[in-house]
Order: sequence, then C-alpha cells, then structure tokens
Amino acid sequence: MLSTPALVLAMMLFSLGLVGLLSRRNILYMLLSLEIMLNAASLAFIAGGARWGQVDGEIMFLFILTLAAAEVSVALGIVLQLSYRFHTLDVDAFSEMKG
Amino acid sequence: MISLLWLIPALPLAGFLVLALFGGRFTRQQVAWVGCGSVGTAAFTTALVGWEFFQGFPDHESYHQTLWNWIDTSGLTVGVSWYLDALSLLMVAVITGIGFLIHLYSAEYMAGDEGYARFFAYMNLFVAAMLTLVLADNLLLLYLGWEGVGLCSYLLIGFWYREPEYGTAAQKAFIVTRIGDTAFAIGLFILFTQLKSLSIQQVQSLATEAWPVGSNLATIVAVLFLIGAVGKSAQLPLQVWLPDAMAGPTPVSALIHAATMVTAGVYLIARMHHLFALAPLVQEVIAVIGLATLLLAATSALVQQDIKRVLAYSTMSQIGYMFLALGVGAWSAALFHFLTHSCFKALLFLAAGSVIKSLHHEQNIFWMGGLRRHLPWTFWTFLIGAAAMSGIPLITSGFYSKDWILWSVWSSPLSHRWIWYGALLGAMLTGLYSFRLIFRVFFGEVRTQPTGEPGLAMRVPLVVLAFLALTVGFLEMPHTLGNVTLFSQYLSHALPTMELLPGMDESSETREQLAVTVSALLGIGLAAILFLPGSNFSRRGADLSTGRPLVTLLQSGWGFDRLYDRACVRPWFLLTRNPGELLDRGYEWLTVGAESCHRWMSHTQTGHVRWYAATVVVGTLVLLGLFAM
Amino acid sequence: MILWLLILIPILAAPLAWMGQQWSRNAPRWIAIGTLSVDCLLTLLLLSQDHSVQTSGHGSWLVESHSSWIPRWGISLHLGLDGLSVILILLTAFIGLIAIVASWTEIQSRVGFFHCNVLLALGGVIGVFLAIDLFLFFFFWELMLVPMYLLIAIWGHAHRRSASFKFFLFTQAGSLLLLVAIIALALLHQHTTGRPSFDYADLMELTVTHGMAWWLMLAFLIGFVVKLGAPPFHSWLPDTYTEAPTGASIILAGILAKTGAYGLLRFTIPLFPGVMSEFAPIVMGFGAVGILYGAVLACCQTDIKRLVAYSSISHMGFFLLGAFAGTELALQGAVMQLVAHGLSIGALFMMAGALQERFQTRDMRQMGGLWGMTPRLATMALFFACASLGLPGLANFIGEFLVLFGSYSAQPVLTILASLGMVMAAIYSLGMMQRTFFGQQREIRIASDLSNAAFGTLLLIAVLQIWLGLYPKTVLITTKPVMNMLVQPVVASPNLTHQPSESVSFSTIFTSQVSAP
Amino acid sequence: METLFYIAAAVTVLATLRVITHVHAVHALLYLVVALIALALIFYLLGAQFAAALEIIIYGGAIMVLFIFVVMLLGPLAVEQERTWLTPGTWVGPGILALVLLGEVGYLIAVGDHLPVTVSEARQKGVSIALYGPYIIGVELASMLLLPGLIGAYHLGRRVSKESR
Repeated sequence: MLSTPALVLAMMLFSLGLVGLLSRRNILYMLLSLEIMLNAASLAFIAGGARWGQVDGEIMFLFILTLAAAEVSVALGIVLQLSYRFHTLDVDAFSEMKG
Repeated sequence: MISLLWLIPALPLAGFLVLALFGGRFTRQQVAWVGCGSVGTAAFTTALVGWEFFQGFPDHESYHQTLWNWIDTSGLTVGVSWYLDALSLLMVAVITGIGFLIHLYSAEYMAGDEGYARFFAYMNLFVAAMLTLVLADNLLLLYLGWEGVGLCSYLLIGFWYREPEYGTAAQKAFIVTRIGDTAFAIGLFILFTQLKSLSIQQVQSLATEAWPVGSNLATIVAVLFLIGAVGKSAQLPLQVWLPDAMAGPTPVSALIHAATMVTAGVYLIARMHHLFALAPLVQEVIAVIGLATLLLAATSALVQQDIKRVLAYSTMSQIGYMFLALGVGAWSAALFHFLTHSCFKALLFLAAGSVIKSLHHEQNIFWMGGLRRHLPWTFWTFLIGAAAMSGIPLITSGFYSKDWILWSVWSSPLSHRWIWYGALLGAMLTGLYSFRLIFRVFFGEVRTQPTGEPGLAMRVPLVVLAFLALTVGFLEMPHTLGNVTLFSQYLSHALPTMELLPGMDESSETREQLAVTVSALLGIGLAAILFLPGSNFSRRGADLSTGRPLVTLLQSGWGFDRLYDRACVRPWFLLTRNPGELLDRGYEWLTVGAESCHRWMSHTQTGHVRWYAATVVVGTLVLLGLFAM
Repeated sequence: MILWLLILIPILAAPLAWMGQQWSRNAPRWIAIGTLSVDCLLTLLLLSQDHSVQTSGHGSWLVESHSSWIPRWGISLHLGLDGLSVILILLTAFIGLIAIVASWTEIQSRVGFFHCNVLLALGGVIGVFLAIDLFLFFFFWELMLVPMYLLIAIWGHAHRRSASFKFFLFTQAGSLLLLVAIIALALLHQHTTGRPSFDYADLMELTVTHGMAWWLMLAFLIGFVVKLGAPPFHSWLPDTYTEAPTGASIILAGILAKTGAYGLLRFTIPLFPGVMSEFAPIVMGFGAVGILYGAVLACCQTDIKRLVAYSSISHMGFFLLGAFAGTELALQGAVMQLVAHGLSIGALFMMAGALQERFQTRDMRQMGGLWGMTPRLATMALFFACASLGLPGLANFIGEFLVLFGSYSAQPVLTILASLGMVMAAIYSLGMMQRTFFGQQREIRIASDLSNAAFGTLLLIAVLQIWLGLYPKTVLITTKPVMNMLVQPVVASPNLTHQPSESVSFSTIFTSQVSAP
Repeated sequence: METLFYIAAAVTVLATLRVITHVHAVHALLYLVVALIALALIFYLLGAQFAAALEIIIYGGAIMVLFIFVVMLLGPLAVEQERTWLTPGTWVGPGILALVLLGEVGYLIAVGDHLPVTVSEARQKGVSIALYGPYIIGVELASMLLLPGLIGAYHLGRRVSKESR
C-alpha cells in the first residue's frame, strides 16, 4: 500500500518545513513553512487512516484545517501589525519579549 | 450604712470620669471642687462606714460586699467584691483622709499649672485604684488595684510630659514595678492552680490546710508575692525607681510615693500573713531585705542634694522598717509604723513642697537656707515632721511606732540580735539626715529669696498633718510608758499578735527603749555638730556632698542604677537596636535564590522567535530520543 | 436562611458600593456602614436568641442551614452558627465599621472600589466563620484573600507592592497546604465509607491512622498559623500591616488574624484530638516564643505601625498558648484574647493612621510632644497602650490572664516565660507613648486633633474594652459550651493524665533551687 | 497507481523546496499552491476524497488567498514591482509542475474506474457520523477556536494610528 511511502513523504515535508522555519528570517516565510509542516502532519494522519481503514485520520485532518485557518488569520493579523509598527518583517528585529 | 462601702472607691472613680470627660470645660475652681470633693466625700463615707463597723465590732469582724461577678467561668470565680476588716478599714481611712488633705493642698499648689484638670483626674483615679487594692476581697481585684496605682504613678511621675527625663523616670518606675507585678501574677497562677480559688480569705485557709509550714509551694508563692511587694514598695533589689519618681509634682510624691502606694507591699504581706507564716524562710528574707534597704536608703539620704530625693530615700528607709517588722512577725507594729509614717511623711513632703514653691521650684538644699524666719508655718510643720521621723521621744508619733518595731525585733523569736543592731544604727542615721535637712534648709543665711508663706488651702493640711504626726502615736504606747494598746487591740482582729521570746520583761524593754532614744538623739546631735550653721564642721564647709568616691557612691544610691544599666538596660538596648529581624533573613534568602534562578533562566528568553522554534525542535528531538531509547 | 443573609448582604452590597461612587463621594462609605450595621444587628439578634437554644446543644449548632451543592463529591452548602462564630461575626462587623470610619479621610481615590473590596473581604470572613462544609470553608477562605490583596496593592503605602506580594505568597502557601489536607480528608472519608464528604460532622467521626493524622494536623496547623502570624510564619505580617492602608491594617489585624485562630479552634483541634494532645506542648512553645519574640521586636521598632504589628504577634502568642493548653479556662481566655485584641489593635492602627495622616510619617523619632497639640488623640492612645500592655480592668487583661491561669496547669515553664511578655509589653507600649506624645515637640507643626467621628468611635471601643474588662461574662457565657466541647476529647486522651505530675516535678526543680542557699 | 503517487510526491517535494528557498514571497506562494494541490492529489490517492477536496478549497483557495492579500497589503516590504514578478521566469516553474499534476488528473479521469482507489460513500458517511458522534466535543472546540481567530484577526488587522508608535 501507499501508506509507508506517504509517511516518508510526510516526514520529508515536515523536515523541509522545519528547515524553512528555522532558516528563514522573514516572518511571512516562517508562516509558509508552518503551513507546510501542518500539511505534513495532516498527511501523516490521512496515511494512518488509510492504513487502518479508519475515519479518524480524516477527522484529525479536519481539525488541523480549522486550526490552520484560525492560526493563519491571527498570525497574518500579527504580521500586519508588526509591519506597521516596525516597518520590517525580519523576526530577528523583534525581541520585545526578551526576559 | 455600711452597705455604702462600694461608694468609697466609686466616688473617686466618678470624680476621675467627670474630670477626664469634661475637665477641659470646667473652670479651675470647679475642677478643684470635683477633685477634692470626690475624695472628701469618700473620706466622709469612710467615717460613716467606720462608725457602723465599730458599732458591730468586735462581734462582726469583717464585712463582705459583692457588686457583681467579674469572671465566672470554668472554675475561676472572681467577683468585684469588697472585704472590710480592721486592716482594710485602717488603710482606707489613711488613704481617704490623707488623700483628701493632699488633694486640698494640691488645689493651691498646682493652681498655676496648665494640666490642672488632668492632675486631679489622675489623682482621683489613683485614690480609686488604691482603695480597690486595699478593699479587694480577692487577689485578682487586688491585682487590678495594684496595676491601677502603678499606672497612676506612671502618669503622675510623667505629669510634666515635656521633660524627657521625667518621662524616662515614669517609664522606669512602671517597668521596674511591673517586673515585681509579673512575679506577683505568677504567684497568682500557682496559687489558683493549686488551690482553685483566689479569694484572699479562702486561699489562706486552704493554704494553711493544704501546705505544711515551710513547704515548697508555700515558699515559692510567698517569694513571688514578696517580689511583687518589693517592687511596689521600693525595697531592695527593686528600689531604684523611687528616687527618680520624685520627678512628679510634690503632692504626688506625698500621696503616692510616700503615704500610700509604696506601702501597698506592706499591705499585701500583712494581708497574706497566713501564707507568709507558712514560709518562715521567706519571712526571714523579708526582715533582711527590710534591714538592708533601711540602711542603704538612710546612708544615701545623708548625702543627697535634692530635698525631695532626701525624702524619697527616707521613705525607702522607713518602709524598710515596716518590712523589718513584717519579717519578724510584728504585723501590727508594721502597720502602726505605716500609720505614723503616712502622717509625718506626707507632712514632710507637703512642707517641702511649700518650700519649693516659695523658692520658685528650687530643690537643691545648697541653694536654700535661713527660711526659718521667712516661712514660720512651714518651718514648724517641717520640724514636727522631721522630729517624728527621727523619733524624738515621748512627744512624737514616730518614736512610738519605731520603738515598737525595735522592741519587736529585739524580742521576736524570728529575729536575730544583729538585725536589731542594724535597725538601731538606722534610727541614728534617721535623726542625722532629718536634721541635716532642717539645718540646711531653715538655718543659716538666706541663699534664695523666698516669696512668702503659702495660702490657706496649703496651710490647713500642713497643720492638720502636723497635729496628727504628733498625736497618732498615743494610740499605742508601750508597757513602760502609759501602756495604751488601742491600736494593737483593734488590729488583733485582723492580724495575729506577735509572741515574745521568753525572758522579755519590762526591764529589758526599758533598756531597749533607752538605747533607741539615745541613738535617735545621738543622730540629731551629730547633725547639729556637723550641719548647724556656725558649728565647726559646717564653717569649714565640710559637707558630705563633696566629690569623694564614697560620697559619690552613696549619692547614686549605692550604684544600683549603674549596675542595672550595665546588667540589664544596655544589653536590652543592644538587643533592640536593630529593627530588622533574623527570621526574615531566612525568607529573604528564599527570594534571593529565586531571583538568581530567574536571572539565569531569563537568559533563555531572547525574544527571538527563531530561537524559541529551535529550542522547541531540540526539545522534541531530545524527547523523541528518550522515547526511542 | 438568616446565616446566608449574613454572608450575602455584604457581598451583594459590594458592587452597589462600587456603583455608589458615581452618586457621591461618600455614598460608598454610607452603603458600607449601613451594610455592616445591618449585619451587626442581625448578629445581635442571633446572640439574643442564643440562650434558649444553647441548652439544647452539645455540639449541635444554634442555627444551621443545609442544602446540597455537589452531591457527587459530598459537597454541600452547609452553614452552622455556634457561640464562637456568633462572637467572631459580631467582632467582624464591628471592626469593619471601625475600618470604614478610619479610612474616611485617608482613602480619596477610587472610593467605591475600596469599599467594594472591604465588603467582599468581610463577606468572605463571615463565610469562613459560618461554613462547616470544608469545601465551602475553603471557598470563603480564598474569597477573602483577593480583595485583601487588592486593598494592600492599590491603596497601600510606599512599599505596597512587595508587601502585598509577600502577603499573598505566604497566605496562599498556607491555603495550599490547607487545600491538600482538606481533599485528603475527603478522600480518606471515601476510602473508609465509600463516599467522599467534606462535611464537618462526617469528618469529625472519621478515624485516621496515627501517621496520617500527624501529617494532616500539621497541614491544618500551618495553614491556619500562617494567617495568625505566629513565628516562624509571621514574616509577612509586619510588612503587610505596615504598608496596608489604615482600614486594611485594621481588618487584617482585627479580623483576618482571627480567621486563622477560628480555624485552629474549629478544625485543627477537634479533628485530630489524639495527635493534637501530643503536639500541643510544641505549639504552646511556639506561642510563648511568639509572645517574647514579638515583644522584643516591638521594642526595636521606630515605625509606629510596625511596632503595633509586632505587638500583634505578641498578643496572638497568648492565643496560641491558650488554645492548645487543653483546659477550658485557657480556651475561654484565648477567645477573649481574640475579641480584646481585635478591639485594641483596631484602635491602635486607627490612631497610627491618624498620626500618619497628620504628619506624613510613621517614624516615631520625628514625633514627640504631641500631647499638647492633640490631647484627644493622646488620651486615647494612652488608653489603648494600657489595653495593649494588659492593664487589669480592660479586656486584654481578661484574655491574657485567663490564658495564663488556664495554661499554668498544663505547661508551667512556658506560662512563666509568657508572663515575661507582660513586662516587655509595658516597655514597648510606654515607649511608644513616650516617643510620640511625651517629650519635647520636634518641630512646630499645626495638626488638628481627632475629628468627632473618629473620637467617638475610639471612645466606643474604649467603652467596649472596659465593659468586657469588667463584665467579660458577655463573651464568656456565649462561648462556654463550645469551649467545653473542645476540651472533652483532649481531657479524655491519656496524655493529659500525667500532667499534674509534670507540674509537681517542676515545682520540685524550682524548690531545690530555692532551698539551696 | 504507485507511479502516480511518486510523481505527485516528487512534485510536492520540489514545490516545497522552492517555497522555502525562494526570495520572493509571491513566487513562494505560487509554489505552495502547487504543493498543496499535489498533496490533495496524494490524499485522493490515499482514498480520502473529502480531505482532498477540502485541501484544495480551503487550503489552496481560502488560506492562500489570505496570504496573497496580506502580501499585497504589506506592499514594498514583501512585493517587488509587479513587472518583476510577472516575467515568465516566475511562473514557468510552477506552471510546469502544475502541468505535471494536470496530466496525472487527466490520466485518473481517463482510467479512473480501473484503479484500485476506492471511492466509497460509506467511508465519507463514516467521517460525518464520527465527526458528529464521538468527536462532537472536538467540533465544538474547533468552533470555539475559530471565534477567537475571527475576533483576533479583526482586532489585529486594523491599522493602528500613527501616534501609537
């Protein structure tokens, strides 16, 4: 079946997303990388669901989808605010939370 | 009529309340009327009650009145109740009678003072508290009066509150006596725990039943009570407060620190005589304390420069005589000396007050002199007082009371011969310091110009007290002289009479009396040689007040103040110097630790999103690695 | 129902007081006064009904209200009133009134919110005094904390932040221990009977193993003692009392400390009688140490509020000594001490606040000679200094002496140590008078004397002090059945039977010293 | 069948690589859309048709549109001149990848019925039943999550006035 290669693919995508998250400094790209990682996770769920013939994988995908939607809407709002306030999207420029 | 007993303490209390609440709105005259009136009425009531009491006497030896149950819970039952017997009636009579005279005197003496109403309020409160003390039927109520007089003493010593030294003296008085009070209170705890009662009569009968003579518990309780009495009566080793207490206005010294409050210790021991009888060891200690105090105070009085301090030390010395009498079991003699002492010491203080007032509050006797002609009333009354104190034979009351004490010491089975010699030496010293005062103040040249004689309100008490100081002694005269025993008969209903050693007859009594007489006269004669202006010694300017080491030591009251300062006061101040506390430090370390941890941890909070993401990844990897293993 | 009224009236009036700010500046104050007066009257009503019911009850409540809340976990809305609670509630309402009068001029910002918090805190306290379901008790216990924290943190003096944190951390740590112990008790109940229960009566019948009881007792003890402010858990107390605004200081010292005391009497002692009788001497030792420790530190202080705060530690030491002495007399004294201390400390803080308001300082070194300028204040200060040093005839004396009388039979040495506190009380009380009111005036400053309202309030407290000092029956007769009940199990335990021998052995030690010379 | 999967997987990986390496936001977005579509295809191949549809509609459609809006709102910060990103170089890459996917879809449509991919109605029903059965709490939670998302987006999306910073 396709489940095993699908899981490998999910892992690859996840790693790519992670690399993107860690290497890019533009916050917009970080968000994109995050989306990739979320998708990789969904893929893993769906592959799992397909492997066992269960519907739970798809349900989890649905939840991840809603999560992603909510996350993106808020995150993009934050991105807008950041750009208004700091006139840059470089995350290394923001360190307001420094302890 | 006797049921009016409760009015006696209530009247001064009412006077206090009226003055405390409305005193500010009264005129001086009204204040004086209320202040003197309340005590005067109390004295009048005492006379009525006393009359009624004597009607039933001696069939009804005591009268009991309960106003309400003060505390009544879980086995502790204490009432606000009065107990009148021969002893308390005597005390009440002295307190209200002399108290009234002193109030009358104060009405003029304090006339110029801004705290006129406050003064009378305190004085009235004092009288109320003192009456509570002597009329109390139980020890807790007695303790209430006991603390109450202490408070009033504190307030009146510090009456002129602007002077910081006066405040210190007041505090010293309160705290030193409070040490005694605490011992007294512990005595109460033991007594209650063991006997389940606090009623004075009941406790004593129970104690007599429960404890054999010389038993440990009796001794402990007696010692604790003795410490309380010693504190209040300014005896060794808690005597240091009394000389400083002279900071208060002179009528206060007369009433509180001479005539009444300081004799509370004497009253307590006399009142609890059954208990003390159970502890012969403690009785012996009382006698020794009395002797030591009377000698110590007499020698100190010899060299003081302040007229009031001389009188203060003399008070300590005379109370020492009373303690001595109590110690040898001569209860009645002690109280007789209390009676005469109250009269002549109040007289002396009031006369001294008159001197001080006429000299614009000059108290140093070296700035006085030659007042004999300017202040004849004062001079004669002072002279009578001094004569009574030194015990000039036959005509003064002091002679009879002191002689009784010395005779008791001589003849008591509880006494020793060396105590008697000590007391005799004391009698000589008494004459010496009394007449040193007379010669210094009233003879010689005038050093400070006096303003003149006091007015009527001050003169009347002086004369009345002078009369009493001369005549009170005739209530009790020894076998060899007149054999009047009114006083001892009267008190024998409340206090046991002392048994004599075998072999004490009239001839030995006469010899003993002769010795007393001679020693008193010797003291006066010595004073005349040393201090009478015109005498050899005096002309050479040799007083005992120049700075030789011994004199300095005597002047400081044998250095007790310095000793206590070194031993207690300074360590205490050292202890209380730092307002921080040690335990708090411990908790502070906790916060310091938390803070340093926080500082270290907060380095990880860079504020960079990518750093957070990376740490999350690393953390996840570590966890995965752990799971994989 | 009337019990719920007692709690709900202040809690419901709290938002009203907040809103009242819009109408007028004094509206919140009057609302608070009205509320507390109503509570006062209701309690007096209950108190007057008392005596008829009292005969019925060995352990039963005079008034009780029971309805179920969360039956699954054995939690119910169970309130009960007995002699102890009625006295303490009356004290609460009265001290609350004092606190409001004391902050009449001091609090000028956010008046409404201040009184809202005061009422909420007092409602919580009354709830604590009434709840006999442990869960409900804990609910009220926490309810009173938060408004108190706000009172300190918002209206406090210069170092209010650290003080309020310290207060919150300490009390919260104590509460946590309490919570753990309460839940453990409920679970133990489930373990033995199969259903969990937080109800007082159920838990009283619970038998706990010795080791377990030991730990639970410790938790209950520490949780309550923290609130009481006995060393070594007192560290928050001086800071908090000092930095809090006058009104809050009065509530803290006058009422909140009493909740800890109440907890000890209501829960710690009766729930674990066996262990308690073993542990009582240690607690009494802490009480005696507290008396001396507080007194010594009070003598060190130059800040007048700090001095009063340390004197409070000292006075609460008497409570601990009495509460654990195991004799009815001492317990009665301990309760009396609570009432007396509440009254005297309230008045003292009120006067400290008045001084601070007039001179912008609490440092006694900068005062002095105020008697001439503010005679009313000075007279009242003198009175309450006397009350604080235990002058006979005033309420504090009754409390202290009953405690000492009662505990002497249990622990003679500790009692004697505690008595030394009386000397120190004299030192710090008179020292305070000396430094503030006597002596030379430092600078010429014009200060008004006490206002009529404040003077009247203080006079009222003074009259109460005298009344309770001369006729303490008022309180003692109400609390007697409760205290009597408390003593029963302790007396029954075998540990106390050998106590007379202890006192004998003490006296032999003592006499051997006496007779040695 | 497996070939289809591997081609789609290759497309996904390639597009994703381009997403994380590209410097221009819009280009990256274009690649991401392609990656999502390829992923949808994989979902379909795994038998999750409903998920595949949602992936395209919501992810590829709604969410990506949101991104694009934001990118445009950000203006010069994220977007170069329009001209530079409309040059053929930009869209050739995604175009080719999309064409590959199109080919796959076409193949699927042509021979779809013979493939072992099971398009079962029962399974989709199962999803719905499970969703509103045991997972109802999850649905509620998701709705709760969306509401703050909405409010947050509304609140954060407002342009703040100049003086605030």
